[in-house]
Amino acid sequence: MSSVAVQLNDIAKSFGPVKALAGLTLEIKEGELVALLGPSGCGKTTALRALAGLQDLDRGQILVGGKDITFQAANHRGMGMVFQAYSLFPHMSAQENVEYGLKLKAHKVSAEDRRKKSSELLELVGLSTHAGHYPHQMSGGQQQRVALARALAIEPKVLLLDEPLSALDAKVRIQLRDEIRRIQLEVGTTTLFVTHDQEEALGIADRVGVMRDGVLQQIAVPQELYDRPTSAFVAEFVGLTNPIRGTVSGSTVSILGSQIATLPGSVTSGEGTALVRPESIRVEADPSGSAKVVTSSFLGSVCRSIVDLADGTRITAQSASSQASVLRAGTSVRVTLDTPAVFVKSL
Amino acid sequence: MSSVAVQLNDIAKSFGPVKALAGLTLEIKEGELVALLGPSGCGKTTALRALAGLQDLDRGQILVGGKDITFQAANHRGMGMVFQAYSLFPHMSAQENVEYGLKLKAHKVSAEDRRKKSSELLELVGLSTHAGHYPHQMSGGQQQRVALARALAIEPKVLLLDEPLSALDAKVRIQLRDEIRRIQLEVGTTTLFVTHDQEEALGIADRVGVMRDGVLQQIAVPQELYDRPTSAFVAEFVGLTNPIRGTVSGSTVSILGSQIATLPGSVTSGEGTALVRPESIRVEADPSGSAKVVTSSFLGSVCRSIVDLADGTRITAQSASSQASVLRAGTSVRVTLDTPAVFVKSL
Amino acid sequence: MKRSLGQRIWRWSILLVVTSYLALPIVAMLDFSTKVGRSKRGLYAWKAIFSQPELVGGIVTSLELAAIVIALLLFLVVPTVVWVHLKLPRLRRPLELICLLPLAIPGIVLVVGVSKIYMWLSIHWTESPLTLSAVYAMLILPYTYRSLSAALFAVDVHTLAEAARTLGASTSRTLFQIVIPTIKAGVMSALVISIALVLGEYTISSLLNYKTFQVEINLIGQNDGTIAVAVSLASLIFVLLLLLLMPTAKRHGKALLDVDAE
Amino acid sequence: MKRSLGQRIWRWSILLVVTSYLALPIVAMLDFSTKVGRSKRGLYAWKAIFSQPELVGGIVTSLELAAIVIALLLFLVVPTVVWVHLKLPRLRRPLELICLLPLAIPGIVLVVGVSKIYMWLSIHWTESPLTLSAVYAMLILPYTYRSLSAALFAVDVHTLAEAARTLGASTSRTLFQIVIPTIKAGVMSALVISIALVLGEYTISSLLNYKTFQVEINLIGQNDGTIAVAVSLASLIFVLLLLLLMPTAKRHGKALLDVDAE
Repeated sequence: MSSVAVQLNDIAKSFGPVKALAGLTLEIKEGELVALLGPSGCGKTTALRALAGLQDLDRGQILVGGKDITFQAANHRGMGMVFQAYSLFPHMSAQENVEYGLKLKAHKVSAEDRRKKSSELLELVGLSTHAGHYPHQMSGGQQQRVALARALAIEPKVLLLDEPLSALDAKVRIQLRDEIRRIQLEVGTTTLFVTHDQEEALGIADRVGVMRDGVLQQIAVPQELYDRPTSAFVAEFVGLTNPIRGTVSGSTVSILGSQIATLPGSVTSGEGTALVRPESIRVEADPSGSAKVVTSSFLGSVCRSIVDLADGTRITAQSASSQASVLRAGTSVRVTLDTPAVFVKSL
Repeated sequence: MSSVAVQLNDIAKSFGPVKALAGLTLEIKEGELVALLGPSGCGKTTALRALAGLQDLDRGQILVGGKDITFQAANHRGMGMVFQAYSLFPHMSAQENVEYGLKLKAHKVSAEDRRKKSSELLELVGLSTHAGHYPHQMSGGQQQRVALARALAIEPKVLLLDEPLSALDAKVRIQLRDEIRRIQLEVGTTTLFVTHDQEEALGIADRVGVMRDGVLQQIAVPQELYDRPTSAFVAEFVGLTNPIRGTVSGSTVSILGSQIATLPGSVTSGEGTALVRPESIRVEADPSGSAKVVTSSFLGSVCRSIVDLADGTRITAQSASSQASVLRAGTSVRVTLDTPAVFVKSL
Repeated sequence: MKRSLGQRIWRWSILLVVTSYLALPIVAMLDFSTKVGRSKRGLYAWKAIFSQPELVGGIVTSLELAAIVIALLLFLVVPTVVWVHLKLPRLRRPLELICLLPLAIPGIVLVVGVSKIYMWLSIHWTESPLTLSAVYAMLILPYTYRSLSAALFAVDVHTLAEAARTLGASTSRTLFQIVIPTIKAGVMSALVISIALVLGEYTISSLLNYKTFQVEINLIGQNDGTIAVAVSLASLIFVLLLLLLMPTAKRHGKALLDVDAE
Repeated sequence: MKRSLGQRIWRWSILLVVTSYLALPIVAMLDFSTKVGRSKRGLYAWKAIFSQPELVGGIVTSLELAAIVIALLLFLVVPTVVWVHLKLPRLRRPLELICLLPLAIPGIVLVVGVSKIYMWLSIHWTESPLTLSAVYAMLILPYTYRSLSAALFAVDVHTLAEAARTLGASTSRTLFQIVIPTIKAGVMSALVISIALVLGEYTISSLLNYKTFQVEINLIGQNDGTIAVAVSLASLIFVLLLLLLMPTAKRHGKALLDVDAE
């Protein structure tokens, strides 16, 4: 389980003046699901396409299972890929889509075995009753399930998922995310998942790599990435943050009357901007409090409040949804911090 | 603030055999933001389009400010509408788009006043530096901001928002949602917001109406809708729920060893399925506990765990993100409930 | 809102005028072809169609031409357009311009330009329909290019081709098993338009001395106008039926976004 | 992955063959029009163009025709197509078929069908280019309809029209201020193709005895083929320049979805 399945060694690619990949190095372990997370243009999709063989490189090396495949054609790589949307062959039924890759195998798979395999896979993705449906008869979520089954049918060395959920509705997105993870764990395929949605990346991956300008900023398990970012970019891109001014001395920062440890990479002295998570801010109704609630929105399982501090700083705090009725607009509140450590960037 | 601005009286519309609206009655108060929430085909968009004058009705009456406008043409209604996407005029700059409605006003607005007004509005939506940009030069989020400014420029009687965020990225979606609410409160325009995303509806609206099959199921302030649904449909559509079997007697249900009050509309006796929110389930590591964690995902500010109960029921629980490291797969846990009341539907 | 009756009448009458304007020639032809003498009516012209041996020869020649043009379309034009669309997007515009050229070249000029080659060919090689079909293959480009191009833009062919590649498909498999079936509607339109064009073309075949369907009709028309018009109308109806076979353009792409189409 | 050199050569040579096949008539025309006698070359034919008074008359007639056809296109065809697209989607298919009809009707048949009306018109009314332009307006439909229809499908015209309505725009303002500017590219294509067609049409104008540009060229060609070819080439170049003015189809619709186009 822990041998290296995929190695990207210093891969680079420019499109004209734009460096999509500027020397990316990444290892994915056997059976691991790694998510690449980043804003538009950070190079995450280019990296995935290079691994699929759909994008040539200017420099660097790609190894899968220890074998150099840098110059192998896409149709010989045996990668299963799921695209953002609309990638099912419109003139084939769900079953025919799933079987297509098997038909192309060098050593022929018999029609019976193909049928058996495609039925198994359609059942795995929960669509065994839709085998005869054509893409236009299926919802977006169902189409992506079939696309997943089709990619898995060829028993791929690596499963590549290119923003497979971004064209779907919120509810379907969450449901399918959990399902992809369940299937990936069940099948055990090494997987690279590319997304711009941080909740998606955190919720699905064993490790999440944050990319920016063609290089990896930080790669870590979700909780570490969220709790211990090594740069302001990662702290701000993964999750919400409140920029709050404070004074750093040594390895602690003084903000909102508390002394909080600073994370490695932070400013080490003088003034700085601490990046504090909304759920690290505790807001309690207190008639003598110097801060005031501007507005609170009830979001179901949590409540998010916008609060003006005494010095005019506007912050967002997140609390249990039961607080929504207490933290009404205009309420005087006391604001304290509840976090072991924060990242502090320069002003 | 509390006079009725919009009244939909028993409006109905069928498309062939499909009843899009089956007698919808709704009141919106002056300055209020009401969200209509529901799955595809529930009629929410038809209702909004009927109010805009873009959809004729089979029956019913529409009153705005006490005046019957049921048969008024769309271009005389003075409604500001923001569409799902791609509604900016591609051959006009942002500023020209915003000014277009003013140019059409019956009593002419001078070119100077138009320019002043459009500049104000572009500043309000945070795009004062983009006045000269054309739609194809702007991101999706920026385009929707301009569309909002354009709709507000005509000082509409009612602002109509038709899934304005559904084509946007997750981060932009949340940001623009908060901004729309801020602007709506600042301008004070009566607003109808249509969406299929429950978090969006809860986060933005004064009141949320849940629609199904062309009629209103329940309309209430967000917290009441979430905490005290009056039907299983509302409970399941708004937020996540775990179906857990229990025995009802009188107005309490016995589930997971607790006696919990049942909400009005619930089953009143015998066996039933209680719909329990993930955050109402408390999961604590306990070596003697009879339940087992299947998997936990860290989602940033919260942690979601899938837990198998002793009787094999699989439930989803939500806890503070700090629990993610404790609730690993395979951990024995004790599961208790922490909620004042639940909805119980028949088996 | 319910449209007022006046508005409805106004709108439908515009449509009626446009339609009848277009239907006029057909009605006139039907009228002309069923006239016998000054004031009597009869179907003798329609019956006479089948007693013209040259006409049958002309029909066979035209159908041969159509078959060759179809083959050229399927195995030369379609792969070229697809390949430029997918692999050489920068050449899309030049190709579009090139394909529109035949529209701007009147038949006579085309004939002047190619007649020497044709003379050379007819002396040294053969005068088979193959040579005329080469000119026709050029003539159909303005119409077929648009159909194919529209079909290629309507679906995300690029993603489909990449999906096929990752599943192990070679370039030719991707083209013939995935891309062409996907743009079937566009290919069918192109085919139907090409057939209509080949069956309806007169100027060039006449100038190059080919005895095609239309040339024969014209010859008959010089002797008996009524039969010629009857044959023309028959061919027109045949082409109309062909056009009815043509698939309509569908919008695959948008389905996923129509969250609340209701 | 980098393409091998062999593959590249193969691909470019196909393109070269297709292009040269299409360029052949033009080269042949250039060759022919610069020949003087058996083996000498010169530009006398090109200079002679301007000493033909009938030719100037033909050019004027053809340009008048083009102007009228453009007006008909803008104020009759475009509004009809837009209105059917937006308000009567069920009539899209019938309209498409109707618009393709002229393609299937060879010129001669069209002339037989309408010649009686024309005779009546020329006796009772006038023989101005207006009457011929009515036939041309019909002829351009197969080409213009596709351009307009493709442009209407490329953007979400429906939403744009509704946005304009809610902002207070009347139907005509919506059409002329919003819809037509939005499909400008399609309208421009339709215009250019129409002009090319009107300037290049020979059969019908010749049969109906109109002295258009192509008819005059043909007359000159009967006396001096070299001048005729020179004029044809000149007109071809003019039309080519027109085609270069034609905007390319862009895909507005997809931009918002391209989250990570990179």
